[in-house]
Amino acid sequence: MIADSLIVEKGVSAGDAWVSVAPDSIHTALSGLRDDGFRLLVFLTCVDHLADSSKPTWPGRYELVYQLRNMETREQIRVRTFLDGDPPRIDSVHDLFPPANWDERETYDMFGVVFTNHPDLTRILMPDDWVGHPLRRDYPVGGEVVEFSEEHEVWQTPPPRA
Amino acid sequence: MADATAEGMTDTGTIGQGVTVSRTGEQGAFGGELLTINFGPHHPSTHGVLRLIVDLDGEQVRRLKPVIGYLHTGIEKQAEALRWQQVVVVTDRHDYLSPPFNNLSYALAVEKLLGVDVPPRADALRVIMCELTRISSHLVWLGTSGIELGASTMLMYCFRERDTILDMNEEISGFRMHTSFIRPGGVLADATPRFLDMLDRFCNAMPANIDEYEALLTMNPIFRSRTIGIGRLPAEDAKVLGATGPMLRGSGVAWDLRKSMPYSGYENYDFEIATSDLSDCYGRYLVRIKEMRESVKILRQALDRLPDGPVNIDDRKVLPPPREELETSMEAVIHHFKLFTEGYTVPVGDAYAAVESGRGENGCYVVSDGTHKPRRVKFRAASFVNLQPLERMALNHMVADMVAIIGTADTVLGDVDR
Amino acid sequence: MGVEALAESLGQNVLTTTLGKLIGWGRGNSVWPLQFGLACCAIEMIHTATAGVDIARFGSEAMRASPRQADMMIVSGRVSQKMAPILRTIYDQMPEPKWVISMGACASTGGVFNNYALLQGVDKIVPVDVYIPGCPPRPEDLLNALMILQERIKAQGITPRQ
Amino acid sequence: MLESYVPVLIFVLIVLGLIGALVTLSFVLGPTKPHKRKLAPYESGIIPDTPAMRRLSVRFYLTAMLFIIFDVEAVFFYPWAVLLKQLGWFGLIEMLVFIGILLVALAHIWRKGGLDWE
Repeated sequence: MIADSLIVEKGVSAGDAWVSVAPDSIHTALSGLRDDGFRLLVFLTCVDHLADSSKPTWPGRYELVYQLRNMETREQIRVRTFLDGDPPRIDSVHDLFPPANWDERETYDMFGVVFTNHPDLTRILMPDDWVGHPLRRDYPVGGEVVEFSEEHEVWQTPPPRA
Repeated sequence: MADATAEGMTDTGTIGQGVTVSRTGEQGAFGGELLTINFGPHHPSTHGVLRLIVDLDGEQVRRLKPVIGYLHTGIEKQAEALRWQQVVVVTDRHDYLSPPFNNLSYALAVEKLLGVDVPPRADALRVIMCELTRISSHLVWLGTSGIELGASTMLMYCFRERDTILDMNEEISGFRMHTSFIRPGGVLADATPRFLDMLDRFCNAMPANIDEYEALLTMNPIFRSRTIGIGRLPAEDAKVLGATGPMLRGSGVAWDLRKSMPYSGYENYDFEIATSDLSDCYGRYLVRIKEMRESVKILRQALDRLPDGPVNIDDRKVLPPPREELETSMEAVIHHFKLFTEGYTVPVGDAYAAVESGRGENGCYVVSDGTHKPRRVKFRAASFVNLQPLERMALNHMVADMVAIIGTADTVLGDVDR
Repeated sequence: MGVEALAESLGQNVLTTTLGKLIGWGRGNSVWPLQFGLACCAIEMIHTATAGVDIARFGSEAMRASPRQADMMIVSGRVSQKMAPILRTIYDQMPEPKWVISMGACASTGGVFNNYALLQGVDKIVPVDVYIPGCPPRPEDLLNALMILQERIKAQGITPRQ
Repeated sequence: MLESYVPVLIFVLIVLGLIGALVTLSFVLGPTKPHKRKLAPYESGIIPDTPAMRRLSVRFYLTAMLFIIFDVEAVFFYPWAVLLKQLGWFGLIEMLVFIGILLVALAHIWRKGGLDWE
């Protein structure tokens, strides 16, 4: 398993075991897990905890989530890291898990998380000249203004177009 | 037929590299220059708005770069702006060939957070709707892949059966395609006797129809010569690339979430996992045909042993009380009012639930911050990952074979772009 | 072209109206749709083209893949920001007597998704003739829209709308 | 003497008349509004920036030539088929020799690998 020195926190959330790791040791932690048999990266995504009242303090605004699975023993584990900075930076793991290549490009496209030494870190879903990263919490939902709906007042400031 | 260079496959370094596209007119093998063409977003054989930038040396593909995003609908951002029960309507539409599977992965994730289990009848109805949708999704794949390789009768036969499935969907939920049938806490409505009767007739008739498809394609020399040995994906690379579903089982890996990590009662149905060791387009065709037969067996078992009882959990905080109770009890009115103005809240935490959809593992990762709106809803799209081996499966194949390879990946672009 | 100038100069007499009826009848009964399937509505469009509902009875069976041979573009599905310029290019590349059916709520108004990613209604970039509500509309709705369009084409006669 | 050719003449006139009518009618009746984007090459929705004219591989030329040879061979069967009765055995043997020669050529090409692509 991962060397205990790397683990910052450990726990079980709704039936899934998870481990929290410091951002700069993500590559060693994942390669350790991979050698233990967790060879399938189910998905990699980011959660933006801006103005998140569910916990008093957050170690970082962006929480990167790596869900790994061991296909022989059917075990699953979730590795989290908390990032800050504008743009937040972290090492790429595409050499350990090939599916991470596109997942990282999508996370960069949607959240602006820069994955260092990624072969082709460009936008994958949005048009190439798009400004802003849509899934950040401070990015408005956009779309048409809906009158008399206070829901849409909150979400309505349109993105700054290039 | 030049099959893909196998030895270059297993080292993970080059997999999924950002492919540089040749604009300079590199030299091809027979003196011609590499021609860069767009197998573009608007193309009849790309099963949706997928764009492939292809470097052609004469007829052979030397380099291939998928470009996606042409159907990006911002479903994950939309889900953050909606309440917990409203997100179900949005989950229907990202993989529009298997709506109940998307609902089921979202519902299971939310139920994990709520810590509730649905009654057995709801589980059985969920299995019935999911297996029906697996058959209808495979029928769309079989029809479109058939017509792409020249068998236009396949389209007519497959969509004839799909019409009966859509009529069943309409009978039980009022919608043909996006049924929104499976919700956190249970299902939309109980099965009507007419639905059970239609399902019974469907289970009796379907095996004969599948024999009809097999009679058309399985021993058809044209179909076999267009698919055998085309788009080879060895088992080791399928696992390394994270492919799931028929893409993985077509390479001989017996991994099916319904068997390995069973959910909503799949452990008490007996069916086999359809695998084939051919690991090429023909192998994946056989896997999907066998999967349709297994789904009919599951449907027959689910129909015969349909448990009775309630269809939803009776937690008034999550699901509205029945209508007739509103006249009598005040609490029902209060619950009803609270649910339909603010919606329910889910305990803080995050959960991941995955189901085996027609395309592969269709998962949903939900993060809740205790408010009545999800903090983050991430859909693990099977097509998004199954599209990545395309770069390597289509290497050194002819352009015409690329049509079969795009077809065999069975990607739905709404699922890829979300 | 020649005959339009001729039609204006001759004014509405017995010659141009009967010729107009003939041309309108010819154009109306063989409207070739462009195979422009985007999302869920495309599956219902295929249902319309197959034996169950059979659009061939209305002369629109030949779903052309290239815009050069198409008279009508059925925008079936949601139009994302990245797809909008491509949709406009394909509409421009269609030969002149051309019409547009906007199939489904997403094509007509952005539908369920009122956010940054979708074009809120395809009539923002191409002139639309017939809108079909529904998400996705039934195949019979598409046939109904086609019949409405056919009446319009027959009524237009020699000089189509623009 | 030329009377026997009148049906052919009528046939040719009908064909030319029909094609002529179709082309002129659609040219005259169809409204045309040419503009830059419409005349751009269609590449599934993307306006290509790479030059389309590239030096093509020799295989295309080879395949085209093979097709022409065996297509012209097929044309010779028609007159022979019409006069099969009058020619009798002599015509049959003559045609078999003709086919034999071309079969030898086909076998040679097949063995040399001219038919498959790479």
